[in-house]
Amino acid sequence: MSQESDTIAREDRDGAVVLSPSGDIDMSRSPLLREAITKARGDKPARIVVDLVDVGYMDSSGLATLVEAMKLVRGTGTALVLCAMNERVRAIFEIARLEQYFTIRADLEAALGGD
Amino acid sequence: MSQESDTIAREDRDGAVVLSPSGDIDMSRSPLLREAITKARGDKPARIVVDLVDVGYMDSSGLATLVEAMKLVRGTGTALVLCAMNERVRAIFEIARLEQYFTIRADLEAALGGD
Amino acid sequence: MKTRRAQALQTEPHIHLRVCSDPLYLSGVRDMVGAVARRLGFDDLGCSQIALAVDEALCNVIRHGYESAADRPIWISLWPEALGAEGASPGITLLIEDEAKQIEPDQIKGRELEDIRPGGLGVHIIREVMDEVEFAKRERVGMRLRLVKRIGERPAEERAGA
Amino acid sequence: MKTRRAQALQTEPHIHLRVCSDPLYLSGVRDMVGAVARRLGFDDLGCSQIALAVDEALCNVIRHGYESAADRPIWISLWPEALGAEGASPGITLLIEDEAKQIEPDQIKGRELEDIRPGGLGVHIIREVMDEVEFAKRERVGMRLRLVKRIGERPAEERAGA
Ligand SMILES: Nc1ncnc2c1ncn2[C@@H]1O[C@H](COP(=O)(O)OP(=O)(O)O)[C@@H](O)[C@H]1O
Ligand SMILES: Nc1ncnc2c1ncn2[C@@H]1O[C@H](COP(=O)(O)OP(=O)(O)O)[C@@H](O)[C@H]1O
Repeated sequence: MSQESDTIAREDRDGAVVLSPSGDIDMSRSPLLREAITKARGDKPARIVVDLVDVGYMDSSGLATLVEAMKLVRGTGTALVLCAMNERVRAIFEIARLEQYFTIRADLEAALGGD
Repeated sequence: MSQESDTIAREDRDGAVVLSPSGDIDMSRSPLLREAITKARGDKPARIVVDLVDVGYMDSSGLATLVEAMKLVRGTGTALVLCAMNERVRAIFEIARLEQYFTIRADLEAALGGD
Repeated sequence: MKTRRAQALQTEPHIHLRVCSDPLYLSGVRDMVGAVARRLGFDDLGCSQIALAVDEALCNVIRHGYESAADRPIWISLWPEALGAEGASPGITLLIEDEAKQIEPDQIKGRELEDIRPGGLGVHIIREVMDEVEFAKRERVGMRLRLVKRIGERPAEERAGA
Repeated sequence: MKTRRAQALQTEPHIHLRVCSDPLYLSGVRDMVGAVARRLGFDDLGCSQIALAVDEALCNVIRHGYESAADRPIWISLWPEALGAEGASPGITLLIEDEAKQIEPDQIKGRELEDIRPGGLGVHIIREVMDEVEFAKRERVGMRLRLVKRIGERPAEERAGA
């Protein structure tokens, strides 16, 4: 029951697009994230950051959305970075053994910093 | 789904007994609170503080337990003080118009201080 | 009002639940109802209020209807309240049913708030937070409580004169 | 094993729910299951895992069983797993049933994790977090998934050699 919004906040910062979904990313809400990422990709930023600080829960439809996005940005000059996962969300990345597949940062600061 | 414990933490501080229930206080868990208050009353402290900082939810069975306790301490030299309610818990006190009936403080510090 | 209600009850509930009358399961039911309310568009306060009303209604069935027996059935049905023909706001309709002894609906009333004592708050709370509250006898056995709350409408008791 | 299972399924479920196959209701069902698991004694992680497994199972019924039709029924039954005669730890048993087309249970398998692509994770996740996972055809129509998780037992996949 964390606060949810029907739109995903977007902010442009230093050539990066920061997307901040909120609430649960499940089968009923992952299409929102998919749409936001597609739109961001269209702008060809150097980096898309998905800030998960306000995401309380994610299931495999959320993972699928992120895996798809990762495949689509590959070789396009856009990097996809995830940050600020809570433990519950991190657990599902671990179960799916996807922690290595994604670039995951502790917080937004680190996600916007270079590496 | 906040963390719950099957016992209610108790601490004795400056002649006051501080009870710290956690999780939800509903019909299935208010007997725990009732028992803890009864035990504290037996020790005849100057003050019993019920610290609600870790209580996410309360229904009328929780209110009933506190109303009963308030009636029982009256005239015994023990004061009953509530503190640190979240908004959701405060709302039910307001609906029941019981905010005036109880001594309610913002936090534990204020509940332990004189008035 | 009649039309929309008849309409809602004719269609199958989107969620229909049978739970045994054990207080152990109250948190499960209210968390479900709260989460559904959120998806239907209620804000934090609205979700809490609906969860609280359902919790209080179940407590009453358990205590008064079943005299605290923990193994009797309670049924909960849930419909999203679509935008009504009369342009009523969307919301949620809930039905709570039991097979306990029947009681005259007008006997079910909360106490006056001035009389401060441990019990007698449940019905008051339910009426305070929901827009429509209707107790009825079921056809053969048991009681039925119908609850409606609409998004963005203030509860009945907050409206002047209501 | 057989005895306890037979025993559990013979008694009425403590919660029996029919929900329509609309992703809108996933959060309600998983919040209910998570809250009940907490009252049955699971810790934070255990509650999350059970909620996740149920969510994934419902998603699969909706997508594969009902091809995303939102108005078909899904039934969820829940039993607390009492301390078994054989001294097994307490826990939770869940049954998820549909009336979709039947599929051979051994056809339902997660993909290898090495093959990274968007789908194919649901079944893997369910098997990872629950202690018993059993797909079966129902008597006439539809599938049945039986899930068990016990308190303080590590999921099957974490145990060496399992
Ligand atoms: N489901 C029910 N079945 C039978 N009687 C009920 C039911 N709900 C409420 N009542 C009656 O209405 C009265 C007021 O209920 P309530 O406001 O919840 O206070 P309390 O439960 O503390 O008495 C109860 O005392 C009971 O007589
Ligand atoms: N409830 C179900 N009914 C029919 N087929 C199913 C069901 N659940 C899973 N399956 C089959 O098992 C496969 C693996 O499922 P899963 O691991 O959840 O991945 P995905 O759903 O992404 O394909 C599915 O592709 C489907 O063929």
